[in-house]
Amino acid sequence: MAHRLLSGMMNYSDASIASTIAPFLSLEGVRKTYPGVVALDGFSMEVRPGEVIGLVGENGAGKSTLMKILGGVTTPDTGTITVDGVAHDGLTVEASIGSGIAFVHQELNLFENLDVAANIFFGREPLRAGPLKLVDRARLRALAAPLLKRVGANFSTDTSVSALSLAQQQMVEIAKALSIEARLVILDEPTSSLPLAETDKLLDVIKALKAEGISVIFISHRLHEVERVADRVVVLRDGMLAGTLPKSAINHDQMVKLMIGRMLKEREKAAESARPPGMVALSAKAIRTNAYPDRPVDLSVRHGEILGLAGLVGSGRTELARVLFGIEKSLGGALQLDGKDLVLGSAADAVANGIFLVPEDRKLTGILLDLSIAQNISLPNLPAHARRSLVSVRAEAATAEKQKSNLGIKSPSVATRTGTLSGGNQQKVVLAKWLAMNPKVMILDEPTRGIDIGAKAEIYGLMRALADAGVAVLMISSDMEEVIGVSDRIAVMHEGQISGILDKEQFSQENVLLLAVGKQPR
Amino acid sequence: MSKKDLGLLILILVVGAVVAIINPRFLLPINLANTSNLIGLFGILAIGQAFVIITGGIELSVGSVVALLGVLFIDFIATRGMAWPVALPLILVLGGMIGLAHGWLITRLKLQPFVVTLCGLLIYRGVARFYTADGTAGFAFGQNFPELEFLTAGRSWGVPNSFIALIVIAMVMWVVLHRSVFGRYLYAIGKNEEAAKYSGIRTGRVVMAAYVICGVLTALSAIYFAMYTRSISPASHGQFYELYAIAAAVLGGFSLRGGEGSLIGVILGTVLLQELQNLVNLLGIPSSLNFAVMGGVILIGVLVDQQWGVFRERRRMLEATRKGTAGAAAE
Amino acid sequence: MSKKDLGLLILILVVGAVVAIINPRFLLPINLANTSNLIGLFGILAIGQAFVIITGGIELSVGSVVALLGVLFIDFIATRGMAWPVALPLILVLGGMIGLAHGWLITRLKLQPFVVTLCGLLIYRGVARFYTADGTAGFAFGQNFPELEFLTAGRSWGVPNSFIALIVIAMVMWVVLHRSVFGRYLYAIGKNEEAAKYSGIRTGRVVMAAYVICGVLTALSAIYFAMYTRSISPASHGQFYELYAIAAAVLGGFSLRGGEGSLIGVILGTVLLQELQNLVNLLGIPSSLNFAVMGGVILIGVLVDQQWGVFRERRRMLEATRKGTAGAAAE
Amino acid sequence: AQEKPTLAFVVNGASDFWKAAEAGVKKAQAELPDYNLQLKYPEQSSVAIQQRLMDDLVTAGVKAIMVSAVDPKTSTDGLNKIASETALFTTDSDAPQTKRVAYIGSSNIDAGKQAAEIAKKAMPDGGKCLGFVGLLGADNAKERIEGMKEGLAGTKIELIDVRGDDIDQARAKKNVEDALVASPDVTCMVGFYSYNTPRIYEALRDAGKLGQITVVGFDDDPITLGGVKEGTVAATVVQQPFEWAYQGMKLMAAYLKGDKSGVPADGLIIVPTKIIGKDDVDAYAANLKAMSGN
Ligand SMILES: Nc1ncnc2c1ncn2[C@@H]1O[C@H](COP(=O)(O)OP(=O)(O)OP(=O)(O)O)[C@@H](O)[C@H]1O
Ligand SMILES: Nc1ncnc2c1ncn2[C@@H]1O[C@H](COP(=O)(O)OP(=O)(O)OP(=O)(O)O)[C@@H](O)[C@H]1O
Ligand SMILES: [Mg+2]
Ligand SMILES: [Mg+2]
Repeated sequence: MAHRLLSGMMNYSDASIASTIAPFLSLEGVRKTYPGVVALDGFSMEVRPGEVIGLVGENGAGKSTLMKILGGVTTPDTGTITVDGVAHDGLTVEASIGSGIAFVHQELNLFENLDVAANIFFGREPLRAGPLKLVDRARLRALAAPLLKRVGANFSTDTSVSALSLAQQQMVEIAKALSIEARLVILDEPTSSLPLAETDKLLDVIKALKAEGISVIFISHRLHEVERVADRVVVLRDGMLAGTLPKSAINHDQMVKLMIGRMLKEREKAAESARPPGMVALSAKAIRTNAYPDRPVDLSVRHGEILGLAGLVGSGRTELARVLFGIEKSLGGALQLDGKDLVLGSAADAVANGIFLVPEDRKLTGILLDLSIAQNISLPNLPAHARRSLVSVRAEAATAEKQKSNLGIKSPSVATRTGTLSGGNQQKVVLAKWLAMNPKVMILDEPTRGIDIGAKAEIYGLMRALADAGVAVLMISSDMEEVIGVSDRIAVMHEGQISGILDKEQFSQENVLLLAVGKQPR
Repeated sequence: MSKKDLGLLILILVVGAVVAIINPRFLLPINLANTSNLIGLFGILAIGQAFVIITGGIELSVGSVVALLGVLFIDFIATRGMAWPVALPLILVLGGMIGLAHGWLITRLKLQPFVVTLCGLLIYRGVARFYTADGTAGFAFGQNFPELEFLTAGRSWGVPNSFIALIVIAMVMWVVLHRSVFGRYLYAIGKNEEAAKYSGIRTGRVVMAAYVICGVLTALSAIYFAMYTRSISPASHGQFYELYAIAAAVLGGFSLRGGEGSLIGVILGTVLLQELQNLVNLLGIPSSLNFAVMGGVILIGVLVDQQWGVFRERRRMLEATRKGTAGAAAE
Repeated sequence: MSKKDLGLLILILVVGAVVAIINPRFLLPINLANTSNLIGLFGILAIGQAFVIITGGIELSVGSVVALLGVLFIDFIATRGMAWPVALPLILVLGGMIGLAHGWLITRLKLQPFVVTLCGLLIYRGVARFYTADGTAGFAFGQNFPELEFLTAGRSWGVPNSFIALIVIAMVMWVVLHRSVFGRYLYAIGKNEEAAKYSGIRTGRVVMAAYVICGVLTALSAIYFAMYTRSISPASHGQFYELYAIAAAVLGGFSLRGGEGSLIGVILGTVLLQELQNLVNLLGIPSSLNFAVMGGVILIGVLVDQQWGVFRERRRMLEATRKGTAGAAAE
Repeated sequence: AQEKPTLAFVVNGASDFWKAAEAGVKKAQAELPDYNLQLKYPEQSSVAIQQRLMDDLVTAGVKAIMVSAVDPKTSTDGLNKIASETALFTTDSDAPQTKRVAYIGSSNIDAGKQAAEIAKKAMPDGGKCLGFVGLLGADNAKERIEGMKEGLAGTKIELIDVRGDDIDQARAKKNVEDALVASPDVTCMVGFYSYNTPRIYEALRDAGKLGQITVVGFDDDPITLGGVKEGTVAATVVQQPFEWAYQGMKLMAAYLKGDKSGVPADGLIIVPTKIIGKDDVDAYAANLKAMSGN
């Protein structure tokens, strides 16, 4: 294994030395089209051993497409990929793995019916001797345990993946990437569902990889993370290379400028509240959820405010949101809306009362990918778009057109399938369907997850506009900057309970963190 | 009418033309009437099945329900002397209740549709056989119900009334499926039930309604079948009818994953299947091959449809690329 | 053995005990041998089906394949005078080829398993009937194949050899399903085919292999069935056997969505179904109720399993929370 | 070929029983060159499918149909519809209330009585009989059972139960096996359908009880005939589908030509069933072979 030898001889943290040696991987004129879009257009880049490349770009810029090509999941229409000096027209998954490329996909790819160890070594199981290809289960566990430790996981190798939270699953994904004797690890938005401490842990893992001479491509919309770890930043715009920033030139404003082609005026922040908060809109009294059946939650959100809900992974925020939206039954406690008791039997009841949820998992629960933009927007309020329970396509299109121009949804028409939109635009469709209906309480669960910086700013603006119009906004977020930058008040959850509520003057990363781990703020 | 439906229609016409050339008696009014009568009976069944398939479900108990309700209907009016205008709605209600039970088990107790309706298939047939002690339910000699017989087995202007019933039901159901709020909900649920739920749709109720519709339509066709055969041996009556209904829907472009298919499609699927059966008999093909012909045609139909889809997708992609390139160049 | 399997085992023993109390002849060695013979035949079928169901597929043509290959086997050795040691592997190869064809249509041409195997159900039955011109394939009086008969219908130490064959196959298949890499891939594909593909698994081949295994095992049981009935009328032989096999798998804890189920489960499912049939006969229940009893028990079994799952999930959650809380407190 | 008038023989389902009828049709065809004779199997044994087959045959221009109706008692209207469009004859199981021209076949009641004769002869001291049949609800099964019970009335022989198997031969055999377990005191078994007797034979052989239990058979499956010859099957009641088909076809051809002399006043042409015992079996088998022409 040549690269091991090399890594022993050289110190790759010194980028100037690294740049003199042959690249591990290079792409030349890669082009990839999907129906209706050119996802990548003559893109070229190089990856040298031991280099951490930050890959940034707006939603739909082509980042995931590029990575899928490297992972062998799709093949480019034209262009060459050179790995270790060998040129390919396209890679297969085997070839990709075989040449030491490990890949953490943007969408999780775990098998819920298998345990953690089986998932980590899936497709590369240690075998027992003999022709039967039997799995050596003892060795499998022995191999998996140190990997879990390395990513800082606190669960065991024989836990079933179905019992893990999203973030814990993300850790398994990373452990899986580490398990390949990788020379290049590709992380496609690995932190999008990781908050706070876990993100730090991950960034440490990246640094450790680099120290071992392993290259990393790190894709993220959280630019400060990119700033922290990247040796070089590659910016994609509309499928083309918009520019490359050397380590010294990596800073927030430069990246944004390359990504969207101009400077962003207001830095991804919502405007200050234009009005004093009003009466309590929705309040939860001793609500108990499935995730923490013996931990009652008390929380109230007022008209006209944005209440941020922060907390560590699995602290029970999503579960709470699901109860407030009626998708899940509470195990006890009571809800009040505008001072009146509220019983939610289903999401339909919540919707009827003006309580809306923008869920965490956009593609599975937020929208119907196969329906058009107009059909998605009208879906929760279909009877209003119908005469004698027959749907009026015209009324539907009218509503959709209005929302499309209000929110700036980028698409050829409102009849476009939402599945073909970029993440940010999909998220806007989710918002649009509720905005078309006069919300009273708007719950947003990780509303900017996997969304680019431009779209983020727009969504913050929308939330503020909602609050100013008197809507009670509850925003769950694991992005510290976002919580602090956007909220009027911050509630922090710790193991199923609200551990504290911070007013604007108490806002600080430290305070949020302290509450999140169950300690008192200073 | 979608391109898919048009393709199916053309296939039906081409097959019809070929058969008519080989045996011109195919076009005799009596043959067309006989065949359209069966299209009516099976079509009503298939529409019911289609409503369930749209939601991503399946209804395997159809054949057994046809046997059970047929037995009950004949027993009610022929043996127990119930007036048919009472018995008929009663049977429809029973069908609806069976559908409701299935829907309830599927949506509330979260059982899989395949499992629930498979059990239904076994149970209803058993009950039907037990009810008559494995005997045959039929009318006594000379027992007549002129109005009922006219409505179910009679003809108006030479067209079987069962076929007319199908046309009426199809038109109503077309509006329900393709134009109504309920229909939209069905498609949405078939595509992604979870997301539909998060949009505030009471998915449980909608799915249950689909099973109820299927149950009622199955009950109606059970009555038609009973009046067509006028005798029901519960051990074999209606056997495999669920497969005919599913096959018609699949031929008509429905996906068993849900969320796809049109009402015209399922009707055309039924027409093609009945045309094939007619053809086998008319052209003197050994009837042992009947099944094989049916299976072969469904397979080829689905294959062509699928390959055609692949081809179109590819062309669309090519064109899109061209346009995309042109657009980029213009910028 | 999982808790689910244990529950099923207990159910089997309880039912057995009740029947034995009512009619002690249930426990006669001869009755146990007879029933375990059929468990052997249906069990082999059900294991094949299980491999397909694990991948999220379904194989509906099983009954027709049993008829077609049974007819061919008897025809080969009884009429055409082929030596059975030649005919037997030939039939197994044919079964494998049928499975391969299904797998190919499903994985390469992306047709739905339900559709492909539904067409298979129709086509193979048609071909079988055409092959014998709707006649019966059987042995002439006194035509004997002592070794073959011993292997298929004979007994060793009082245990039917078909049952012994099932045990051997089950053990091999248990290793394949639960210990081999291939088995692991099957589960993974059943749960998330896309992800398996991203992991570099040739999912197409794995799924195809599952259908081939199902085809070969079906062929084997077709031979056993042929040697059991010694006469096959292709119009009815094996009808609904796919439902028995699917029912056994479902009872044994398989999900038709794929990715769930154990080999022991499917065997126990088969045992329960055959026990029920035996019970109907031994307790003198009208044979018309046979189906209804089967359907009822499957429904109840699935319901209990489902409700039990809900209950356990809730308890697990409670406990997990407690532990979590305790752990946090200790920190 | 289209010019020649077509005569069709429609059976009630696919079964080997009708192979002899096929031979009869073949023989009649040789003697009726001016006609086109067909034997048709419906793809399922159900009223709807048989009715549909006949409708289609009428459409195809068939001049006369001889049918073994799936459910003759209650299919009056359907059969009358066919009778109004073509010459309709019934066979196997009569539908006397229809406008059929004639019935040619045997009497299932009489066949049942003959089975009772066999049992009485084989078990002069009496005994308990168990019956096995495909479809308990089918007319032919009911009539045979009824006939047998009538024939046994007043004797010490009793038909205690009849088990159905839905024409699933694996179940047919298992039914016999289970019966041996459940009712150890049974001394005689009756196979009412053609495949039931061979299944009884095999189950008894497997259990080593051949010869200990009296077997009464119906029809002429080779295994049944073999058993009769061996002495392990007491005797079997055979119908003569060959004759039904042969005579029926000739009769239909004559009828179409206007010669109605072959049709008796009551429209019933009974081809009697026969008991085939050990002494007759060789001759019967030879005849059978000769008829099927191989
Ligand atoms: N399978 C597909 N079919 C059609 N279009 C696709 C497909 N995959 C990606 N696209 C399109 O290709 C373009 C690039 O998508 P890609 O997923 O690479 O963007 P991205 O940079 O990863 O965005 P994000 O930050 O939202 O993850 C987008 O316009 C997207 O809609
Ligand atoms: N349906 C469920 N069944 C069992 N456990 C669950 C379920 N839903 C959530 N949990 C568990 O409950 C805990 C709280 O999860 P929840 O998703 O509400 O947290 P969160 O704060 O939103 O975190 P995240 O950032 O992961 O979304 C987690 O440990 C999760 O694994
Ligand atoms: Mg992406
Ligand atoms: Mg969450």
